[in-house]
Amino acid sequence: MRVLYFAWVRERIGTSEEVVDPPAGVETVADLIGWLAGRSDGHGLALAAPDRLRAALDQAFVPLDTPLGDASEVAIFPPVTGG
Amino acid sequence: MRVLYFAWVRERIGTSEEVVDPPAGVETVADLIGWLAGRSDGHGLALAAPDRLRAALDQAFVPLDTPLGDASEVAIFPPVTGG
Amino acid sequence: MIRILVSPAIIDLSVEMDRIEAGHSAGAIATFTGLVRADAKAEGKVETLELEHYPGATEAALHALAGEAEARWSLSGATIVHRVGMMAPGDRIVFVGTAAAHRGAALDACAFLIDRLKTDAPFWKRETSGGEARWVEARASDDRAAERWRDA
Amino acid sequence: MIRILVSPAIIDLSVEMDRIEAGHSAGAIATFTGLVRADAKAEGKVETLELEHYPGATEAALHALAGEAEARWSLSGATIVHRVGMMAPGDRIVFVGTAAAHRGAALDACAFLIDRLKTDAPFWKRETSGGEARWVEARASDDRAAERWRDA
Repeated sequence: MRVLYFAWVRERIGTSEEVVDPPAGVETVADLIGWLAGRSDGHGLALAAPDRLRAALDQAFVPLDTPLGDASEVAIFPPVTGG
Repeated sequence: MRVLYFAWVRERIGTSEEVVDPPAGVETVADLIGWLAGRSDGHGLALAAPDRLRAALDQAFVPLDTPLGDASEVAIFPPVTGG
Repeated sequence: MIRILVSPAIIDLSVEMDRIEAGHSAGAIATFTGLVRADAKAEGKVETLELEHYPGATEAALHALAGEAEARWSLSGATIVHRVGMMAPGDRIVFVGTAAAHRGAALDACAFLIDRLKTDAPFWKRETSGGEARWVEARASDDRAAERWRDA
Repeated sequence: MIRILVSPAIIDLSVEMDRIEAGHSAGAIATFTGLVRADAKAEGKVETLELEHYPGATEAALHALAGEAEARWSLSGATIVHRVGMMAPGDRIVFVGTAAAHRGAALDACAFLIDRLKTDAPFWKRETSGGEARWVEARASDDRAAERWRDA
């Protein structure tokens, strides 16, 4: 599974993209965020407050309680600020 | 008093402007329209239906029951259709 | 900064867009452009559109509207350009531009100006189609659109 | 006719205005342009604004919004151009243009697109002022502005 990070999430983690293989039990986007938070201090800092995070599965915005299903690309980022 | 006509009011009357001296008793814009209607067949045709007419006194839109006061310029025209 | 222009010249969008952007630190610019439509009528397609106006009174009415919008939405710029005389389908009739710090103000002020211009400024349209000229009738929907700005 | 462009190039208004006018018989065109404001902050004036986006997903989100607007307001044209990368105060960030037969549709669709773009498209702004960079926070007012289009 490819995970993409944007804005300050990307900066704190120190990478814009990584490939991960989450264990069984990681079923939703929120589960994935909780699991990713343990990968490094940077991940912990970036992902500590899930209420400040938004996500997309295969490029479509989804709520954090959405099951990962067979998505191949997950993106995690702050609320958007375009326009 | 200068009277200006626009659009089909102007076309039916056959002039865009005339100077008139209405008699005592012509107190409102509606009175003036009624009096002007008798000046020619064209005036009669143009001014027969005051509910289809609008007016301005000294270049400001006014309801037809507005007193002429000391206005020096009266304009009579159909509802506007700009934009 | 208010700009009012009533003229038979073709409306130059690049000039108007540059002016509304220039000289102030607005964050948001909204514009509306009205074009002559080649509507199919019973008589055939519209061939020409002629715009008559009331010189002096028209400019004054547009200035008053722009001033009202500028005060109500704290605009940093308001432009109204209206063409008069003879036009063909596709030609620009009117351009309205508003500049403000934030988008809500610019968008609302732009809608206000075009809605109120339709009822408050002395212009009259005459269309020619199938070789026949006719004066365009005012529409009740325009009165209602203008009216909604008076409640607030 | 939908046109979506996400690019680091300066937004060329005359090109965009020509495109939205051309090729259809619209009577009404509405546009919105967002500019980088040189807001005074506690840290000083904004010096640069950097726009990050999610390549692919951003374009898809803008296409979806334009398609929704086109269907809802029977638009004959919808354009969204969004700049990304490094910008300075006064630069254009975003241009939205809508073409329709009548003004109400063009104006409403234009407001819809800019309101919804703010919440539905993956862009992130980073401002620099006083030499310090900071990520711009999302605003609750933007969520409310986007929300009003969901009732109807």
